[in-house]
Amino acid sequence: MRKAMAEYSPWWPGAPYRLAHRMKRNVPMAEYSALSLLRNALGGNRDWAPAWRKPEPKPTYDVIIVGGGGHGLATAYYLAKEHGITNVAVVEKGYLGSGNVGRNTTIVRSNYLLPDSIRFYEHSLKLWENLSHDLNYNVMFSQRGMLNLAHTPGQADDFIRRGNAMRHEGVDAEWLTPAEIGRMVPGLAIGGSARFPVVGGLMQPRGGTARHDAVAWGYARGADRRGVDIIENCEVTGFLRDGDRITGVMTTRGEIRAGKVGIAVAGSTGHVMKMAGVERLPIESHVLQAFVSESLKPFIHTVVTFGAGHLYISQSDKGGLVFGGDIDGYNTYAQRGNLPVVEEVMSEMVALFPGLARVRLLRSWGGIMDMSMDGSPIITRGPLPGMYLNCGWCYGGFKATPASGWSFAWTIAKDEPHRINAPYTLDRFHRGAVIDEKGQGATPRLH
Amino acid sequence: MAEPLSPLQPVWQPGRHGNLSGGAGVVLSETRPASIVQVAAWPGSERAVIAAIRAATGLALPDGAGGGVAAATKAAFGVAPGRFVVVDQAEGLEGELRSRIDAATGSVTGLSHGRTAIRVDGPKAEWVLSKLFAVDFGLTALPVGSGVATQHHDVLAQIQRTGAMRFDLYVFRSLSRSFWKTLCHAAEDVGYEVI
Amino acid sequence: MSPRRTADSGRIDRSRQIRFSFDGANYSGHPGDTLASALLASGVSLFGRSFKYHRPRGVMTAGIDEPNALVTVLKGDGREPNIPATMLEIYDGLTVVSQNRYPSLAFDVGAVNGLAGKLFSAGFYYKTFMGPVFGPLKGTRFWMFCEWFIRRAAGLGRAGYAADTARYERVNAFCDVLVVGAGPAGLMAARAAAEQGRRVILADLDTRLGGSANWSDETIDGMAATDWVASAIADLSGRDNVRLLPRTTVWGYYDNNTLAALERVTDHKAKPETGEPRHRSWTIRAGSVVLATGALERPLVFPGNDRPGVMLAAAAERYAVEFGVLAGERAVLFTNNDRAYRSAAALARAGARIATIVDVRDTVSAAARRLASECGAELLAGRAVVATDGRRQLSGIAVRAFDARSGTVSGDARNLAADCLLVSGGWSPALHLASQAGARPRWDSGLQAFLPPEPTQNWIAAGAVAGAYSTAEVLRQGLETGRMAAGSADEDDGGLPLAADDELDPNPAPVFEIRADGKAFVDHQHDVTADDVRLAYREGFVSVEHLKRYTTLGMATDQGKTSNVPGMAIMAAAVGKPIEEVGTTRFRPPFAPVSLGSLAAERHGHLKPERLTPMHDWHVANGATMFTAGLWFRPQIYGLPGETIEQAYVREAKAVRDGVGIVDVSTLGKIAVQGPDAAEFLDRVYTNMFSTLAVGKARYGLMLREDGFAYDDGTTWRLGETEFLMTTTTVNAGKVMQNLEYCLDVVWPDLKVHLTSVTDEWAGAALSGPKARQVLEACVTGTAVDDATLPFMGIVRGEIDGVPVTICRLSFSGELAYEVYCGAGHGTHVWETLMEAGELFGIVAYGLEALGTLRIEKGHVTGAEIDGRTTARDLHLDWMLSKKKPFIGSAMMDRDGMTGPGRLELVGVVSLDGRPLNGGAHIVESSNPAAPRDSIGHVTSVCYSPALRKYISLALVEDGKARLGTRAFVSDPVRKRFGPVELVSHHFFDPEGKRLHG
Amino acid sequence: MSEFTYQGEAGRQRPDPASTDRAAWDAYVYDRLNPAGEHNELWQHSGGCRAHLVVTRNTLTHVISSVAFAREAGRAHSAGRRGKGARS
Repeated sequence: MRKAMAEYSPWWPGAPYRLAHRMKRNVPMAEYSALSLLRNALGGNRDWAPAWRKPEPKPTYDVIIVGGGGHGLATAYYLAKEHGITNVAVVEKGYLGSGNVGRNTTIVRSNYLLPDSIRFYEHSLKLWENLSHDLNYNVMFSQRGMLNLAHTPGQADDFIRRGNAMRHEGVDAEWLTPAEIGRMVPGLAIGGSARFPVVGGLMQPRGGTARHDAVAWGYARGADRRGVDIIENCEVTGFLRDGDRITGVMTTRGEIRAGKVGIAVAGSTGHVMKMAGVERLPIESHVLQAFVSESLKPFIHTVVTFGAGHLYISQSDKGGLVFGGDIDGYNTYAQRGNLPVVEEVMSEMVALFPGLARVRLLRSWGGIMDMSMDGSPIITRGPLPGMYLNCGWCYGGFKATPASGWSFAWTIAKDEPHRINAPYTLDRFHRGAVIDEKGQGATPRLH
Repeated sequence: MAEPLSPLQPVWQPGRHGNLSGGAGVVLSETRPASIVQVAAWPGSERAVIAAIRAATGLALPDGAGGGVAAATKAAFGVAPGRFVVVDQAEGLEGELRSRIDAATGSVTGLSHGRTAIRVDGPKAEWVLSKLFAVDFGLTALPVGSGVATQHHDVLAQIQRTGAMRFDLYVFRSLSRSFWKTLCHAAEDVGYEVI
Repeated sequence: MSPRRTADSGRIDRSRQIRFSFDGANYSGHPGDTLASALLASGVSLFGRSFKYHRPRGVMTAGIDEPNALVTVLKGDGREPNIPATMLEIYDGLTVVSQNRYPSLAFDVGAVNGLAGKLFSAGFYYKTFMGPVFGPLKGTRFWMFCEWFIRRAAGLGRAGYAADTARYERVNAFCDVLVVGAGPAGLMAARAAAEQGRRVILADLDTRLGGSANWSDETIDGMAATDWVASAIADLSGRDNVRLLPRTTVWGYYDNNTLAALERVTDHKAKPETGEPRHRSWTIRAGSVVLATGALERPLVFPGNDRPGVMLAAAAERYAVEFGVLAGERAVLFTNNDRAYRSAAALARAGARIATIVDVRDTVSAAARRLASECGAELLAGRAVVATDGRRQLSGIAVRAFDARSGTVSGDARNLAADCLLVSGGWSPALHLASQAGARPRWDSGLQAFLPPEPTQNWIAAGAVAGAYSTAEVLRQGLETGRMAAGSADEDDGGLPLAADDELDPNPAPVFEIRADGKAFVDHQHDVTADDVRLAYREGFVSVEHLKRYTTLGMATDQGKTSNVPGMAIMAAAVGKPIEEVGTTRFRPPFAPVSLGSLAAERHGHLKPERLTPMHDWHVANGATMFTAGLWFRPQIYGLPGETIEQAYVREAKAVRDGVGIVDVSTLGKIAVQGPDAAEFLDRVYTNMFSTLAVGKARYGLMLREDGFAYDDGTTWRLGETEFLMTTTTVNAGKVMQNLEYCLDVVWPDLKVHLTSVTDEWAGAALSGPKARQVLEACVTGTAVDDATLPFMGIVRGEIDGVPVTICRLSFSGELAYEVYCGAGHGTHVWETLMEAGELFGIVAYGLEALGTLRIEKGHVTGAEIDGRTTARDLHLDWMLSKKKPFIGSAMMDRDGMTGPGRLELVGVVSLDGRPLNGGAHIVESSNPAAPRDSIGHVTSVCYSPALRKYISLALVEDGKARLGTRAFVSDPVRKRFGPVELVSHHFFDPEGKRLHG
Repeated sequence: MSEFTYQGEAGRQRPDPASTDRAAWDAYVYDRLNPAGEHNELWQHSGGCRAHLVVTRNTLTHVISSVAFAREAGRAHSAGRRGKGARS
């Protein structure tokens, strides 16, 4: 035991702080810390309580959040924490976190081009930086850096423009030379015979990865501890209405009423909104595949993206390389993709890291993306009275989880958007005030 | 006028290559037809266009998608609804066709320079092409004379089966050198001869 | 010969020795051996270390389901980690090392983790490592500090950084019937389908086709099972319509009955033949599929069940019968079912001593008892193994009374000596592919197993995967499904080989775990214990998906092949519900890990083709530095020795303004637009009018997207009444073509217009500069090129050295300029002729940098400015927006968000400090370089202007038009550049365009 | 690169080119049907004959129930429209 402690002794310095923190707030046993872990271990781990309750739905709440994924749970958490609104239900059709929060490549960053995007995602990144403490749940946010590789001088200028945009918004961004990149990312095909030599890279040192499931579980536990009812296996089958106004939801576990109903079901937005009579939205549902290799000893230490294709890669703490590429590029609600994208992603992977050809793909899965018409999300009141809509996350939902929940909670609580989500309206499309990071216009598969 | 320059010239290495333990599985060559012409019909004028092709070349195209016909120095095959590729080793085909097809009937587009014609011939032709194209090269699925438009990743290719074991490929000139290298690479395991 | 090697059983070639090394020690085996069988034969028991606790582990299985015995294969500089020793065929010179141990396999310091096992319970990461809330380790720092150690302790094998030089390839196959699995069911199905004349592919992941018949003692059709296999294979391989694929794992079932398979072509060879790939990736499009994927034996969960020497019963049987290796010399069988007795009997026949059979059931069938007595084994019914002993090798076990109904142990422990414990907990059909292409698998409470679901694609299951138990039933299913898949209605039993029906009870006792003191492993590789599963339950992670994610059960390289069902059963017991109510198993591709190289196939080492212009070789031969634009290679500069890039392009650009230069413009997208409605079509897609364009004239055109933003630009030439040649920018060529095709097919299907890409048909050279006409005059025949014959935007046809050319007078540089097009095959010849003709006038070839410089001086926009977010107005192109007709984007281009204040508008920028400007720099009105803020725009294109003798750029700046003549700063914190600039008109040079007309 | 390129929902009605009905244009450019189930959509055989196809495909199962050339479908449709116009 002592030897094990020595190897991992660094967790001890934290314990007193956690203890003091707990005593001050007088929260019961459920607080997690190195100390509680040790005490429980000695007791055979028999005293751990459920991370969240499994309550029966009440007939009425102040707010119902449809969707027990990262965004819905974060919304409930911040409604309770920031706005004191605790009479809240989160209804989830399956198990908690069964959507994209558990199906992504876990990347967290705020390295965007357009000021509206930078401000929103930077707000998110700041929340991430304190999230484990805030939730008393280790979401394993590892700020190992986010590196975008550039392969032509023109691309380098584009990336530097983005880096400069970030710097002008007070966000960290650095330019790395090929030599610096070579030292940071061993095994990378930098130059020489490489078809797409690396001419440089934009680094956001504060970017990184987090443990995706832990984010859902941490928010769930945090919301639950503040009184929010999290109701799993409760599928919404329709909306309760008073005229135009949404007054609650019909579910497989009965009718539930509320003054406000927030929808946070990215991936199922079209399906759920259809029940509310909204047939058309500026969204298509697409599948994005993600991949994990077999577990390896540490191979790559930052998050890296390939600029001559579409590939992003990092390594999980368990050792699997986690990576992904483009969406399959067609409307679907099936959480599985097809071979051409698998082959494209692997081809880019070995082009970038020619040594990985002998490493093996272990698992693949698909998540359904709300691809919007400009590649940016929607966080807004409406489109019906009593309803609030959070959707259109394209690929970018995971890193946005804290700010999405935070700003959606604000919008629901105050009936107006916060400054950071004010641009993300539904009517921006009609006004022509799109937030189009890629400049591709209304072709969702290209965002 | 000088002979047109082949894009394959620097990578064209005549001789036998690869694993020749079973002989050369395929023979690879550039057929360099002087005329490669695309003819496209308007909806309803397909028969008139087929008739014009017959008048200009003597090749009788069958009706229907992907149908085609190959003779010694000439060939024609469908590549899309109402679109045909017509090939002649001799010059002057574009003019012949233009004189027979007016704008009301269809359009004629010269592609003699824009496409590189590559022939894959031999008992392992299906095998080698199967490595590059998601096409059923079985003789019943793709009978002699018929054609198909397909791609190998970024390289679009129009392929006509001109014999039981012979295929003529038409690829974009700018990509043909790269494609040729890929094709040779794919043929190494069965051995190939470049002529 | 080693004592573990049997005298004569097995399908190995004892006449030949193969030498290989494991962790530096030399061993030998025989052709036909796997690494696992050869090492077992050499008496090796310790193969690897587990993931979390670094516990010593041996071989548990004989196949693809192996969780423990993972090794790294070294080949040259290449490393291939995490290969199951059970799937690795040995060859001379094979070099293998064990993994996840330091400093050695026998002594691994990581094993101390095992002492703190309870602390490392499931989910322990989430509960700690948060660190202090203030101080130097606040935020994420403390976690990242801990993570550094955790990452190094975790992970299995080490991947290599050296490039893999192996060859990979893909084959696209088409067949009527694909049969997956070449056991008795698969062989029957393949034969039945082949007899119907169908094209058949039969794939099996093992080296030897035949599946369980390779280690069966049964007779089929009156002969030994192995002989029957040999005759079936001989029959199949003699047919033209059958392709046999051994060593081929079908791993993915995708849409439209497309299946993905990996063939390990040369992994078993010291050196591949010329052209032979290491792996071949098969994409198989099948009319119908017979899934004859068999079943996987699963272990029982009990304390100490991971000790080296504990092995699945059928695996031990397979080692004995197929490989001629005894897993131990004194073996005990521990089972909950009858089938495992046959394994014991097989081992006994091969020469092993089966001391004892421990069966959790208190009553055992007569047939099983007969087998027990055949082995000479003592049968302990109603007992269970509760502990194992030994350090790196099993030495003994403890047995106690067990009540299968309540799952409780009682009474005193009896200790038995054993060096091998065969374990069988029943069988799980290998329904991975069925699940990928099916609905929810269903639970069979008799077989205690999930059976294949309803198909959502065109497949049928046959044999053990479908729950068939006896060989007779397996063969019957094979025949029937083979015929069904072939579309035959034949019901005649004629082809059915005879096999004895089985007397053994197919149903195991519903026992998955023996609860007693000590770590009992469910997922061996990831060290997930039964207690971890129960902890997950206590913490509310009850859903099967939560269980997996919280404990990592089933997430290891074996993907839970041996652990999924036991894990679910333990969860079900904790919840107090039947298994089928707790959940089901769903599988996604791949069935087993697939090399990344095989999926890249021929693109490994060659991701994208090189796209070359007709003059490419000339550029390279004449000193051009090439760079890529999409797939294209284009000359950047033609540098002279010692020149910097800037010096080169300045020299080239100056030569154009002073005399004449030539540049390759063959990469411009070129689309033939033909048909009676061609002019009308162009009017609709361009913002300006083309129907009024005279034949023999060209016009510059602008396209918008439907949403009203600027899309692409270029010149379009009217070559005839119904024929146009459209040019697009190089990068947008493909997109524009696709968009125009969409318009014709979908939006205006009535228009008679054909589009054909002719980018590659024409070589294009642009000749620019005051002396350009003189060069043409010196070499063009068949036409005059004077102002009257060839005015600005005019087109003529002529010849250059006998080659027909089309010449259009248009200019991107602001100089008198022409684009000369000829058939691509003549491109180099025409180019060289122009160079020769221009020699007298000091012609220089110029690259893209000079091209860019010339156009920036003129304020012409390209992709950096038409970036998908700018409007025609932003770019000063509103003069091109026709008011006489609607066009794509016209209805949407005037929306508030696109016209209001705050738009980024095109301006020119002049550096005031004499230092270069950089693309991607931002523009600020005033700022502290140390704390950049309040960007008002950014620099898009930059150059040193030889004409102005200044560093200039184009930029997009907020309300830029209103800022002309004002001062600002470039702010480029990323490159640490800050300096004063002036915002000016984008028309830097010759704004009146006088030079255009010579 | 895939042989077929998805080109979005089929049957979106482009307003008359000269129309200034902004709501109709907004709907055409930005709003999409996005059903969980049968979906009419366009695919281009971009890696082959370049034609657009109208495909009915189930977005939950990916099962395709019908395929037709878009140009023929479109021409039939506009012929129908014209025909109706002529009668009325």
